[in-house]
Amino acid sequence: MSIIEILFWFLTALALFGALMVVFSKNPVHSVLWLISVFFSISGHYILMNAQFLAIVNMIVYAGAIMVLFLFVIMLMNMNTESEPQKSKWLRIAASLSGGSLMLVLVAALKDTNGKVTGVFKVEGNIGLIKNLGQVLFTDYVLPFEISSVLFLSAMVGAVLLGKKETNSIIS
Amino acid sequence: MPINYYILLSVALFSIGIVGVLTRRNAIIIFMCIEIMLNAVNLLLVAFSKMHHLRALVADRATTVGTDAQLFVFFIMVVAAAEVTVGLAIIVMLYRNIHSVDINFLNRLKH
Amino acid sequence: MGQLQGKCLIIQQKLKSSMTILQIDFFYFLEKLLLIGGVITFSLVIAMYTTYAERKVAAVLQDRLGPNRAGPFGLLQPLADGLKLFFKEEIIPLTSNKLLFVIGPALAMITAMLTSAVIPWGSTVNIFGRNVSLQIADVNIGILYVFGVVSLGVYGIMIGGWSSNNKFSLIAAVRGASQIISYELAMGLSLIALLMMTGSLSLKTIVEQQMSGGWGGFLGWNVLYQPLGFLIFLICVFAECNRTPFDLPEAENELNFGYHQEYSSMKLGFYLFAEYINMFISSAIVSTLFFGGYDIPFVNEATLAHTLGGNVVALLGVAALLAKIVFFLFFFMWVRWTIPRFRYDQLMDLGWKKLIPLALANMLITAIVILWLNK
Amino acid sequence: MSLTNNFIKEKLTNQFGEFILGIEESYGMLSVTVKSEVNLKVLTFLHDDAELSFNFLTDLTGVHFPDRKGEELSVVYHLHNLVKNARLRIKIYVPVEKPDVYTATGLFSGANWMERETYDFFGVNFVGHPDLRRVLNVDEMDYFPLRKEFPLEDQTRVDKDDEMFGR
Amino acid sequence: MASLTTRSKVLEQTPLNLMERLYLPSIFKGMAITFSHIFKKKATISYPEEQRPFSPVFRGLHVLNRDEDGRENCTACGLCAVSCPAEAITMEAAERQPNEEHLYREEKYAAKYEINMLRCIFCGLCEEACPKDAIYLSETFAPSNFTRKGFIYSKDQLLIPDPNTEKEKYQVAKGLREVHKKNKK
Amino acid sequence: MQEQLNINLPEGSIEKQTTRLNLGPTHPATHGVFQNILEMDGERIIKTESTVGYIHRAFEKIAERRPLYQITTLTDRLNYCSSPINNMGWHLTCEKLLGVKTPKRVDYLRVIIMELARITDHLICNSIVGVDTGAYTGFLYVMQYRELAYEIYEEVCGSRLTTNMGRIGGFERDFSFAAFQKLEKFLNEFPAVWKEFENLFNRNRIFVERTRGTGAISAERALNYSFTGPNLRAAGVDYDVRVHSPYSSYEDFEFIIPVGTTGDNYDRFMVRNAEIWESLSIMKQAYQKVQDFKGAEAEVYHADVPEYYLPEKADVYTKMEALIYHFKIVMGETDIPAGEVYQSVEGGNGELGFYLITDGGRAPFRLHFRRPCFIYYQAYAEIVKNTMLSDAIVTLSSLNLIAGEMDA
Repeated sequence: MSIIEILFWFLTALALFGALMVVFSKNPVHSVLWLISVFFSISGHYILMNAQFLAIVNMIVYAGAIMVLFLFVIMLMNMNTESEPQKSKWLRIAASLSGGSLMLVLVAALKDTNGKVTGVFKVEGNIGLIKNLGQVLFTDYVLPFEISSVLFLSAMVGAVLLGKKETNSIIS
Repeated sequence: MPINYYILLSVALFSIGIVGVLTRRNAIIIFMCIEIMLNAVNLLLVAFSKMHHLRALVADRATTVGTDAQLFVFFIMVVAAAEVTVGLAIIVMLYRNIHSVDINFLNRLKH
Repeated sequence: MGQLQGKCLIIQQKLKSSMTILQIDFFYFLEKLLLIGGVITFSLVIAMYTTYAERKVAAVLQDRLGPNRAGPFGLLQPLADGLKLFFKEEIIPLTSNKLLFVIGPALAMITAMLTSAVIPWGSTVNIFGRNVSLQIADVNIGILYVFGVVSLGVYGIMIGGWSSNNKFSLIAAVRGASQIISYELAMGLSLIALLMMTGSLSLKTIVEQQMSGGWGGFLGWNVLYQPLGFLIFLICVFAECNRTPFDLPEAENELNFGYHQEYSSMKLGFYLFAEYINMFISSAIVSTLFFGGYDIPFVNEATLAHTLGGNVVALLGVAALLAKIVFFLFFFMWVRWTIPRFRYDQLMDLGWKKLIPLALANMLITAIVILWLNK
Repeated sequence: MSLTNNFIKEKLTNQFGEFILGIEESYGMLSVTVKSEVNLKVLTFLHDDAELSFNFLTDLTGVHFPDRKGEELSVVYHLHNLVKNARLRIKIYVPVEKPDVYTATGLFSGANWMERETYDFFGVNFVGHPDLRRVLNVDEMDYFPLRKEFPLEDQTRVDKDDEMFGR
Repeated sequence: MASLTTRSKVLEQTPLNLMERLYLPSIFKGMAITFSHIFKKKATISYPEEQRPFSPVFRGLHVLNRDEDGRENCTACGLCAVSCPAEAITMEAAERQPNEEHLYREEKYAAKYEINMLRCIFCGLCEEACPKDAIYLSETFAPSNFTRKGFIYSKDQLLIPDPNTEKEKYQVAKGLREVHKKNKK
Repeated sequence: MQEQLNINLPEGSIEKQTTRLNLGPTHPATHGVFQNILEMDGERIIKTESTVGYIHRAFEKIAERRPLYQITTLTDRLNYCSSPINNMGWHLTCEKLLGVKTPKRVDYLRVIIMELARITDHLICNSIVGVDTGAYTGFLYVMQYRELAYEIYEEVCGSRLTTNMGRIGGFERDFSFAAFQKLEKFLNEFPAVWKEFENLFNRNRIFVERTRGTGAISAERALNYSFTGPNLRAAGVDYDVRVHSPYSSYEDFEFIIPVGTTGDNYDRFMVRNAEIWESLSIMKQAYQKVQDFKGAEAEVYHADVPEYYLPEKADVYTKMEALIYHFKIVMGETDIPAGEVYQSVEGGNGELGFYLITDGGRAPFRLHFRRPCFIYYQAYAEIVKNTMLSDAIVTLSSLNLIAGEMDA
């Protein structure tokens, strides 16, 4: 087993375990931390596929910003194991079963595909590098790029408006 | 590394996300499970982009096939970030009004 | 110079290919391991002595004598402090979240150390016929990597502050998190103008570009072309390191030392160390990006290498970088012991309403100038 | 126009003739004793009258005279007219069994804690005070320490527990 | 509000001008000030090795005085104990026996003389009260101790060294005392 | 479906959106032992409940068992940043009661010491405002000159912080040559240092923005709250005991009363700054006047009142009459007239009043201290309402709340 394979299996295991812990840990703060580890392992996968830009952006955007927001909100709401709402046992079992069967169906459908011929790791292929991505982004995809920035702006304004509270109602 | 492994990994992550959405009542955790699902898709997109790129490389050394998939990932991240800000703002608003993030409370919206 | 650059290029290519496929030959592995160990030890020692320097500089600026008991001039003071921290009682508050309480300082320390991986500490030295680059990893997205790690730095503060289950700590954690996230934006924007000029994200490339300027490299220093960008970057670095005037998360007069209020023993030590390592690394990055990194000003390294030999020049370069770092460390302390701190809303105001527009304007001007020059 | 003691005296006697129990002048300061039930009226008059306008409460405190039967507790107000620079002392006496005094907090916000302090030490019950709690002593205390029946310490110092002082 | 006196002067809050609004000039001005202090004389001293000089009238630890012949001055009149606002002084008087003239100057002396240094506030009233020049406050600090009991100074801790047996130590203590006296008039 | 019917909102979930924060008693900014329970909405303060603290030392009770001269040591501990003013205030009260007339030279010496004490008090307050906004260094620069001021105290009375300085009728000894020398040094060197301190803060935008518009109180409210001293003057009322009821020959001196306009933290800071300059000018005038005394007058340092002022030590050892007076004074057997006195001085924080009732006994029948800090601390809740936590801290220090004075 080459070092790359070891890394692949390690990252895969970490991602799956982390994802399971996100779902099953009782304390929301722990969930957030596990989710961060999931993102890290996915970033690792990106690096293995030589998509360095996406790896770092994934880290900055997800781990550095989005998860901080999650943590922020959870901390301010002071959620912990005790305050965590629980669904009834049967509902949870049913949900797990349905999720599992979805996975089963998908795996069954995909298991016979002839994927083994195509390897993903090769030295060649520098599309993941920032230069190539930028080239394409600012030529072919410049319109979606601009639209997404508008989306960002509106999301920002929306979040601020939602988060703003009528101060006088509280002080009085 | 065969593409199959990546497909299976993504499927597994996606399913875990779905299980999370179905089993939990905490709106924030549900939100996080949706993020897992998005990431599963991202991973798959990158893997496919890489696969197609390698295929095309055989024919043309200077090809940029597959770049768009990675750009899709980029855009998904952008949308996810926007979605999280608005979503969390809504959850905070919700929490402020009913002091809970239990989605079952959202039934109150019906009345 | 050309020869050197050629060599560098070869190494870079080698390095890059090694990075991408992670095929590792043994000597390369050993060399990097040694370098990592060296950098970590070095950072720790520097951080230790920065605590000493902080106290001494504060004393000197305040007409005091400062630590002078442990060893000559108090030089063993950091060791004494470290020993003391190790032997202090570990106190974990009963109401705290114990696991996270322990993880907090560890995270702070790790994120502080991670950035040092991409900083070029010097050019290459020749040991036993091998050209060893004095940089742990020359990734081609070096600056992005720095930002990635910096954006993680907030976790140590947040987790530590929250898990202590203390309201002052929580306020500090909230302040710290929002401050760091807000100033990251201005920091990134101020650098974009620089990146437009350099056209590369690799720190090594940026340093080499600066070295090729006139007056032995001095005229190539980016600070001469990006003074506003430098200023914004420096201010943001202060904010990211939680130093006065942005030391709101630990504002001792308001929040009783903020997020590490409940910590004791070496866990507290980790937080304090992490702060000083952050300062050290930030100084290194500022020197690298704006002050020519390991460039010795007014000296042409290539010609000097002919007379003195490459290794000596490389070491001199390391010394030059260190001198710049020491200056910035002193600057950090000098500012801290001079000015008052902001209030929370003023801090946000400065970050969002002043620094970000300024950085954007700087970006715009740089873009226009570059376009105009290229026409 | 300066505010002489005689003028103040005249003005007060005209207004509250039958309520004034005594007027004296000690060390240059006019000191007026009034009946305890009109203290607030007097203070309000002094505060609001255009010519007097004693609108600054310098001090408010209590005194305990154990020998004066029926008027053991005294409350002393020191007023100041800043513009004309005149000081005035108003005194009232109440029995220790029923130490009810109208509060001056409506007139002077600063009287709040001064009255709490007086209550704390002398047990004067300020009627209408918004928050009459102990301010300097512990909340659990059940006596009023500045009254004369509580001796400071035994002067012969025989039974004094000096363990805390290292004796 | 109208001015009460003719002596007032209003300090207007002038708005900051452009240079001041830029933050940096005033920050650099401040930094220049702090930097200039690097070269100033240091105000602190390394305490146990160096000690700042006390004024000759400094009120430190008490000393019970003897006269030239080594006899104790104190006659146990109790004025110091009475004048002590902190009630730190306790004493017990005793009659001088016929063979003790070389020990005590007066007919009565303090058999027990204790000062509780935890209670003492070093106000110097005991020294002022003493009609026999028997107690004075010296230029020494109160030392530390491990127990509360250790702060109750008994007579032998307070007494000045005997000039007959420890001449030099007595001279040292006395020397300070002479300066002391001269300056106090 | 059963689940959804059982949904109950947690109690108080909608109303309670604030946090309760204990500022003190072990908070570094509550210099002392007082406590503020803050009701916070984020960083904004909605409600404050102030507690004075836990160091009540029963000075008023103790004073009922002490001869007059021993009470000086109690006044030391009121506002310990400027204890000489308290000492002198107490001596002035006793002198008023006993009808003792002090010579001019004593008055001027007292003025020198009192203004020195005022400088040390304001200096501490203003530099602590600096410390609480995060700039520590200025504090240590000016602290060196408080040290010098303390050395002057030491030369005069032998002690530094709790001075117990002076006696009824004057000083216990004349100022020594060293005291005058140090005084001159102070007068010569301190202005430059204070100028430097002002340069560090006055026009620094960070500092100005931290203090302007925060913790403001209007003149009307300040008067209603019985504010005095610099805090009242910052609100714009030029009330100063030194001018309104001159004591210790303050009427002989030329000085102005600086007043602010808005009563915010910046005004308080600036008023104290300006008062330091005025105090320096008064000290210079007084020093000049003291130097102008010639002949026997230049030796006077106490009033000629043998019944109240202890005789010379040399006379006590030799003269019978002196010994008798000595015993009478120390034992507290001197005649004290029955009466009622109110005397106030301009303390570091405002009007420090002594209300003394005697009944002919050797100790006061009742002694009440009007402690300015105690009186204006109650306005703190109103001042900091709707400001941010950081402002509350700065307000706390710029009001110059001294625990020793609050809790007598």
